[in-house]
Amino acid sequence: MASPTVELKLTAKDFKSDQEVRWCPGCGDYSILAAMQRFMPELGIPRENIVFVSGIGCSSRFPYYMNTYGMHSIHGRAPAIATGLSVSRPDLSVWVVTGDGDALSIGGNHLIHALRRNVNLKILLFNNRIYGLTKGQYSPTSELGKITKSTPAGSADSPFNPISLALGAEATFVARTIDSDAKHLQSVMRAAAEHQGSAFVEIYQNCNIFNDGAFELIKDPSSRDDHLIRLEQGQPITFGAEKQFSVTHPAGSFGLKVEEGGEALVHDATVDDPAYAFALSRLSGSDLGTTPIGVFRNVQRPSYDELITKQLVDAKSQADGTADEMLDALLNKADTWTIM
Amino acid sequence: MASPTVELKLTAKDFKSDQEVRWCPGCGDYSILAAMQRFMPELGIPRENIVFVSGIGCSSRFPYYMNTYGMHSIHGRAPAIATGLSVSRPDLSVWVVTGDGDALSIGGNHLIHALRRNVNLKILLFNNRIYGLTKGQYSPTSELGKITKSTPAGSADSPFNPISLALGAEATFVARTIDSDAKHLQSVMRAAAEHQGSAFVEIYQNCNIFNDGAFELIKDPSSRDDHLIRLEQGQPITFGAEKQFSVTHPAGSFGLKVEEGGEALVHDATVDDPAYAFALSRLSGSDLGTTPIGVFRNVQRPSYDELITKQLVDAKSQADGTADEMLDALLNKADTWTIM
Amino acid sequence: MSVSAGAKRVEQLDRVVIRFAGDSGDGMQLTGDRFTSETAQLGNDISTLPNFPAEIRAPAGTLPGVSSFQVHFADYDILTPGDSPHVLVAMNPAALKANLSDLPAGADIIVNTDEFTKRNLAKVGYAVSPLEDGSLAEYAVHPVALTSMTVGALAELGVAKKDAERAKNMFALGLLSWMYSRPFSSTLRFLESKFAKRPDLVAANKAAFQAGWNFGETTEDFAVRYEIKPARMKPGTYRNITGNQALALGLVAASVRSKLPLFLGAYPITPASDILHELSKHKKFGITTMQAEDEIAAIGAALGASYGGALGVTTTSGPGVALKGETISLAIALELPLVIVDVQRAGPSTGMPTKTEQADLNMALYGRHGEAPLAVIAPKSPSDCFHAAIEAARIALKYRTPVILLSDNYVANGSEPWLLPSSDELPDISVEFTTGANGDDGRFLPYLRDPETMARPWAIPGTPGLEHRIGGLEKADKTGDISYDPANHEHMVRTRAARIEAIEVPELEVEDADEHARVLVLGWGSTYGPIGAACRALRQRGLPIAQAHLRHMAPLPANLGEVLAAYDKVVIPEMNLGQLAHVIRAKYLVDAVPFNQVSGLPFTAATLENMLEDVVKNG
Amino acid sequence: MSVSAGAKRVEQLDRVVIRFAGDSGDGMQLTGDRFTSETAQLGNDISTLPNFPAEIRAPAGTLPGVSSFQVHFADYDILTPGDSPHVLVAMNPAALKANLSDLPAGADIIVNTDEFTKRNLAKVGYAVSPLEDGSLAEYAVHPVALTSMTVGALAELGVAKKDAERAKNMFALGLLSWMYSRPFSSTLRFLESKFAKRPDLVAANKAAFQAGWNFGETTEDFAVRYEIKPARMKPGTYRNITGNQALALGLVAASVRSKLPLFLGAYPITPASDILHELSKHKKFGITTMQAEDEIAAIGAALGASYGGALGVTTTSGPGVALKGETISLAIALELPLVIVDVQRAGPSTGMPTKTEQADLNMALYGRHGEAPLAVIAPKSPSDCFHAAIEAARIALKYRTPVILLSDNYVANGSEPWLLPSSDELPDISVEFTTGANGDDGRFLPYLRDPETMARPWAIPGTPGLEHRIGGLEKADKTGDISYDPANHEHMVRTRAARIEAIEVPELEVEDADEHARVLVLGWGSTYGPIGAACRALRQRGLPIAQAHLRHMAPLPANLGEVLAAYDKVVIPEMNLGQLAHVIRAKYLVDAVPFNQVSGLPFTAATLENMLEDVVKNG
Ligand SMILES: Cc1ncc(C[n+]2csc(CCOP(=O)(O)OP(=O)(O)O)c2C)c(N)n1
Ligand SMILES: Cc1ncc(C[n+]2csc(CCOP(=O)(O)OP(=O)(O)O)c2C)c(N)n1
Ligand code: SF4
Ligand code: SF4
Ligand SMILES: [Mg+2]
Ligand SMILES: [Mg+2]
Repeated sequence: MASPTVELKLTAKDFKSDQEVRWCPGCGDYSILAAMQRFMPELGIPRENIVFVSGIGCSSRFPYYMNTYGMHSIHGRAPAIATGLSVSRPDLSVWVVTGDGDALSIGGNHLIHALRRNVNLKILLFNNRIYGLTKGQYSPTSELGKITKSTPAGSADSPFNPISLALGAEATFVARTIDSDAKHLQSVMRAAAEHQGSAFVEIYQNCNIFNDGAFELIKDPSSRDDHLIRLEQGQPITFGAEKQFSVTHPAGSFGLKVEEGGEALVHDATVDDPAYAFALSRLSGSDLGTTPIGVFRNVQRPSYDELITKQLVDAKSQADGTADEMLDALLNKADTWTIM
Repeated sequence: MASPTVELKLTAKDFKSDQEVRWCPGCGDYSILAAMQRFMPELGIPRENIVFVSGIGCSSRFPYYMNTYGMHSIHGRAPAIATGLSVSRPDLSVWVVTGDGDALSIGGNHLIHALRRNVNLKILLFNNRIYGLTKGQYSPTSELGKITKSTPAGSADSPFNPISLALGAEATFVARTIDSDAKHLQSVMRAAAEHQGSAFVEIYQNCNIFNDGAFELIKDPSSRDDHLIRLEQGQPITFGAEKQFSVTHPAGSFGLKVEEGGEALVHDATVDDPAYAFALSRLSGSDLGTTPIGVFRNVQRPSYDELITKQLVDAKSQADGTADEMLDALLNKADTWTIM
Repeated sequence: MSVSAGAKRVEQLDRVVIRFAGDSGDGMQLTGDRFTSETAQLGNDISTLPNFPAEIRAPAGTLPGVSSFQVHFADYDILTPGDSPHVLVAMNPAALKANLSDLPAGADIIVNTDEFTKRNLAKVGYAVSPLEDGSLAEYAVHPVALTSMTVGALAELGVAKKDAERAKNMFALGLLSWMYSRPFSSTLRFLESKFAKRPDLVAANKAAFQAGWNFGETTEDFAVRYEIKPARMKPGTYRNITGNQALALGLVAASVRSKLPLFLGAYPITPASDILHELSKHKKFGITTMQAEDEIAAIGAALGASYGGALGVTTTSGPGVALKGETISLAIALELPLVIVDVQRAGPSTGMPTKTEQADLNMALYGRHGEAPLAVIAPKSPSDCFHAAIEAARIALKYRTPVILLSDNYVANGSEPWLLPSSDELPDISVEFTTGANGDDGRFLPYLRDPETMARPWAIPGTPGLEHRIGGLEKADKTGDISYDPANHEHMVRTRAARIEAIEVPELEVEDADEHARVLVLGWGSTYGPIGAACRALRQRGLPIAQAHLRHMAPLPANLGEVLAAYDKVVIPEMNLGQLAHVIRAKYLVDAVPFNQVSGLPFTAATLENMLEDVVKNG
Repeated sequence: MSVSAGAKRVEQLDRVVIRFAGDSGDGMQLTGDRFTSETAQLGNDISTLPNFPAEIRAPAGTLPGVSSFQVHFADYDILTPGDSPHVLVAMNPAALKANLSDLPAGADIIVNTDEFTKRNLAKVGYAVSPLEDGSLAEYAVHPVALTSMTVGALAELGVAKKDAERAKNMFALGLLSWMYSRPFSSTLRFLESKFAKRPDLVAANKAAFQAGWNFGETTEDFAVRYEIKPARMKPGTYRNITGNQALALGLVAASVRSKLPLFLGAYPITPASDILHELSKHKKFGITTMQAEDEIAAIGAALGASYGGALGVTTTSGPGVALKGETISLAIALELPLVIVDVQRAGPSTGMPTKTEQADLNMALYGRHGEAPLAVIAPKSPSDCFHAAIEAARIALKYRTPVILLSDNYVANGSEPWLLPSSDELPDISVEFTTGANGDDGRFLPYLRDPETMARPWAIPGTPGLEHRIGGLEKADKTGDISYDPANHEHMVRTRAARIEAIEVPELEVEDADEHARVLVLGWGSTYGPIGAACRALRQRGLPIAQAHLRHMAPLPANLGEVLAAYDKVVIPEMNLGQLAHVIRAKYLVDAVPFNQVSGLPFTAATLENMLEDVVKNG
């Protein structure tokens, strides 16, 4: 974000809008909102320079609750709208809030294009593996065979792995976090905000009405230690109550393995080749067996905004007169003739 | 494809339609068409059970020239249309022909969804890294900085790597081939046809009018040996005039390396973890430096069509009467009351 | 369960409107549904209207969280769910506040006093309880401690307090069932099956119901019981049905009666999703439902299936149709059957997804590039959705054209009794695929038309010898080859228009009881109920009026011009800013007067009655 | 280069129509362009019409591969590129065959005999050469061995044979330039700059041009040279310009005159892509162009930019607009400025992408769900695209609304002389962003309207204190909060309609030379030229007729009703099946008679003249 970091004395409360929050009681969205409102002051950006753009879905109501600028747009199109805003206003900090249906079903194309372009957007995908707002149909992240209102005999399509998809789309920053862990949420928001270019963050979010407990395995204190892997830059990837499990990279293999006591790989999100992050993303499918959270990939590549801005600045430096003068010159730049 | 393989005495000529072919003289599309017409008889499927569905673009004129059933649909939507056809008609062999703009720009979402669903489609993406039909704008596979009609100052968005994208979208079969190599084209078509589920094939295709020579490095006899890597199942990955270059997998790395004389990796497209194919896909970017062609990935996963058909068959096996009787029963399946 | 016969005074009524209102979590939809079902068993005519909050679960006790269900029942045939309730059941202060303005003076209000706590009152901005400040003086208020009485009644059953409290809606249902002398065996059966896995809850809910019934029986506050005689309805077997259910069943029937597999491509959207849900249950009819990645893919897949010989259908609401325009245009060029269902909601943009409107007519008629005509039809009531779906499929199949079916939230979620047809009364809408060449020289001409229907052959993949290619570029007449010939394009554009105009649709019928009306009220789609009710009321008051209702908006019935010409004045009420009126005025140059309401709510009969009275009296 | 003055007979003409036709590879567009430019230097009035093949490069020598360019020039002001050419330059048999039917008897045909080989003749189905079988008897055929003479003339220059052959179009241009006494210095300059990096080609093309000129001068076949006097045109500086160029420059001007950065989100599509190409060259004006992944993203990005305070624009053709409907509807709900350019082409579906049509008017007016009104305007000629673009931006910015600008392939690719305005004559269309609270209590009310324009405040991100949220759900009046209130929705729907109706647009002007016409011909958009030419011809023949041309289709000019009422008969010619006529009939109940042509080609003046003559004479 290009905004100057000014000294501001903002608190979480400053980021609460006057709108009554209307998610179902118990919805995971509440904790994400709270984490965001707590994180925002850290950004050091005046509220008026922050914009939240969302699509449609329960998650997409998010902007109403942030006392910043915001647009609750239409289903799936937030990345496109935010791209136009971000490119034309590099002084703003633009955040996209979206759901698994909004981002990966109807909006899949805009998402992958924003990522390959590396538009300076912070994209938060609230993944509850269900369509909340339309009351419980399966989504592109629902498990194969899932029984929902629209699939009484079980769904027949394998889900996306959002992290793999983002990596396949050339994303420069890819992370995952979870609604129930406020500290982790904020740490990932922080890393995303610091990244120049597109930051894609998948947030596991519980929809207690239509898909309750989807992430229990990695939330429940009795199971989470054995299933949740916290990625930390420069640290060996281990997990388990006693850190007894290691994520290892067997020789000759391209994938990763989980072993008790093996030699743990040291996490480095900054390696240029996305093959490593991709391998990490395959550690868990929809079963959540061994689920990494944290920053998978964080590399630098010029953002679309930067490159476009540079072209504009270069061109403008060739301006040779007032706008009106240049316009007159442009209109006359052709074979002309004069009638007296 | 579920169609019964009957003994048919078809030749390439049988697959030529009566329509005059209208690509520019010298266009790479001609050789792909010729290869397809030569390959088709091998399929052993009667012409009437073969359908080509395309979007819009030069490449998308393909169906007109095949003497099979065909639909030249609208821009980007061929995978969606073909999905409905394939799912509802498992007896057909359905091929999608699309371009880099058609498939990856406007149609990106349908493409990745067809792949994750593993719909039984053979998808041929003619990648000429340009918009041919609209006369030369850059496409999502054009090199960064490319100067085209719509980007006189150079494009600012990094391209997709179609193979990486397909892998990120959970594709089960991913291959690449090249317009100028008829034999290779046909071998890849064959492998794609044999695959149950979505087969995604990127075909490098020369647009001699708007992007001539885009793939010269791997076509020109003087350079191709040093840049083109032919993947062969079960074979070490080597290339160069003297096979002097090896693709190696350095210990501890997730990516691949090209070395003179190193220990060549043995290619295996059937490994379940897509991380290997993904690593392969990163061997070349838009520079074509070291470009693998052949089948990157070829694994089995139930196709969407199969799963849906099974649900239908299971449900139909519970049919308990004629359709009319079942309809009457359905209408009456509620709290009813009778007025005399 | 034993319920005493009761000894209270019994009064006869001809009709009653009851509204159950409570918090989203209070189960008001279910309560209303059950009351409706009981009422149906009695043979009353019925019409219902649910009203959902927009949020999944808005915060408890707030105004946006109020959910209600209105049921109108009578001993004669009725046309609407009623303008204003005679009885309001208000489960909390929010429910009272949100609904009070709809009540006429004298209405009964049954309130759950347990919820009238300081906190709950404050949530909706009541400083003082309206039960105490005299503000409800003009109503007959019945304060009932619904929650605590329910909990009390279940004390012995040992269910958890939360479960006991939840059963309070059954207490309310019991009370109302008693008041209106409803038979309740279907409700008991329903509870048994709903909670089949939780016998404790079956017992609790039954007990709550009985407690409510008994309360009515014993308390002084309810001095009278009411009876509403069965309506005189056509003999036959009935069920109560919502428009979305009927539409889904109509599509099943269309598949059966066309002998074609149905393929539904859909993307969820309120208020159309239920059609997808319902159809996905009927795979044994050979029905495939695909939840696509978006609306464009949904119609694309349906079109692909149609191309392959299925009955391709896509269901959505306005924002979805806005996305499908390009593909509809392709379907028009391809001349393939396709049914596009638009369950309209209030727009523009996201609008008010749970509210009704008829503002997509323009888009249905004109919302595509180029000259892209198609057929448009609209059902007039919940049960009519069944027949409209079959009619849409008939036209699509016979004439090889996309058909847009314009339902709306009002008919989609409203319900009414439906005289069940038997399958053999339904039309046979099967068509033949082409299997042989049709050209002189043994060639296959995919755009050679049937002289009667102007439809082109439907030759599906798999048919040997008819291999051909179609597409969205302009096609040469007969051969279907690509053509840029100006005369051919002119011919094809006019032919596409003419073939839609040539679709045979039934003549428009006019209801003109006295045959001396000078004013015609013309409607379309879901306004049929309120317009009919208004006309009936006027006629009962001796004011002559004629009513005609369009089911086919494209093509329009052949006799429409004649019908319009027969009246001095034509009034067109619509839930939009005058879209049908515009078409009628343009086509017939009749100075039709639009009467528009775009509030997200259906017309009340009273609104229309007032307006029409004015027109009839003052011209 | 020296060109002899010539000694042939010189004849004066008042106007000439020339069509250059050849294979796609023959450079006919360039040849036509150059001839036009030379002609412009002479001060003739000009109108041109290119005709591209649909394929990039259809097989050489085939009918679909024919590319042509027609130029009409005269010593008076003209309105169309001419109905039928006086001169056809046919570079091969296909070009002859494809264009012959447009020629009147007596027309000159210059053919390149070198291309009339057996093979080439066979390709287009000529068994015998038409040059030999007498079938061209009614024309003045000039057989010229264009290719070989060019090659011969360049023999000494040592250029490759292929390059020499390619220069044959310059030979043709030289010959025609001689025939019509055109000044050629601009062409020589052009060649120098076009081939700046290939001096050999500069020399070759110049030599070919001179050879052609000399050939005219010397050969017997061309006995006469023609002169066409300059037209009497308004004094000033002119350039020749196509509609797409003018539209792009108009958008640049709109950016300059609004002092807002222009953001174009576009996805390439014929025939709109050139606007994207042109605008992408003008970054120094602060213009950003983004080639988006599809049309939805393109308009989305433009809307996002508008939200951020830019002049958001998206350019496309019909299929693209069909995809943008949902986002346009959002823009209507958000009440943000947005310009949507639709360069219409023949539909439906993919249709005929390189042909013209006016069939997207309905979609522009009605192609969205819900009541979703916006402003619609259309340019009447190539140069008018410049002013229409500014007018679209003016309305969008001032009234905070999406505006659809309906150009079409005919004006987009046609050209005419354009009297260059100077920037200070252009309107100042700047508007103010809102920077402070507007509510009584220091609150910011994003939907509090300007009492005059009914526009809401445009408070862009970055403005301290005005943080607010907007969206597609229905908004409460003034506050913009989400609202499901029925009365509010009714108010907002009617307000959105009223605010479009309230946009100030100029009164409709009527051209009625004699002021006693009884017939009014009403047009819109690109039909202005042929309608005007037809009216002029009628008047010259003493038949009175009035012409009015709509630039604003929504809202319509306030005086339109009055204008219509003043005539006995109103005729509406359109390149569609009567879309404007439908609107006029509905709104004014005037029995306007549609006259429609949907062939992909513009009306000829003669077609309209015949039709109008009939109406004027027979009523
Ligand atoms: C064009 C369009 N299609 C469909 C819808 C209906 N719709 C609203 S939200 C939604 C999906 C919501 O799922 P998700 O994105 O996962 O968000 P969640 O509610 O789960 O947070 C759908 C299908 C719509 N509003 N617009
Ligand atoms: C909805 C829509 N948008 C845009 C177009 C214009 N268009 C036609 S083909 C094409 C891109 C062609 O590029 P590609 O898919 O790479 O195919 P190629 O011509 O290179 O084979 C575009 C933008 C269209 N026909 N329809
Ligand atoms: S439906 Fe699910 S996602 Fe939506 S608000 Fe309720 S709990 Fe949250
Ligand atoms: S423009 Fe390019 S891709 Fe298209 S036909 Fe010509 S050479 Fe082939
Ligand atoms: Mg979700
Ligand atoms: Mg391409």
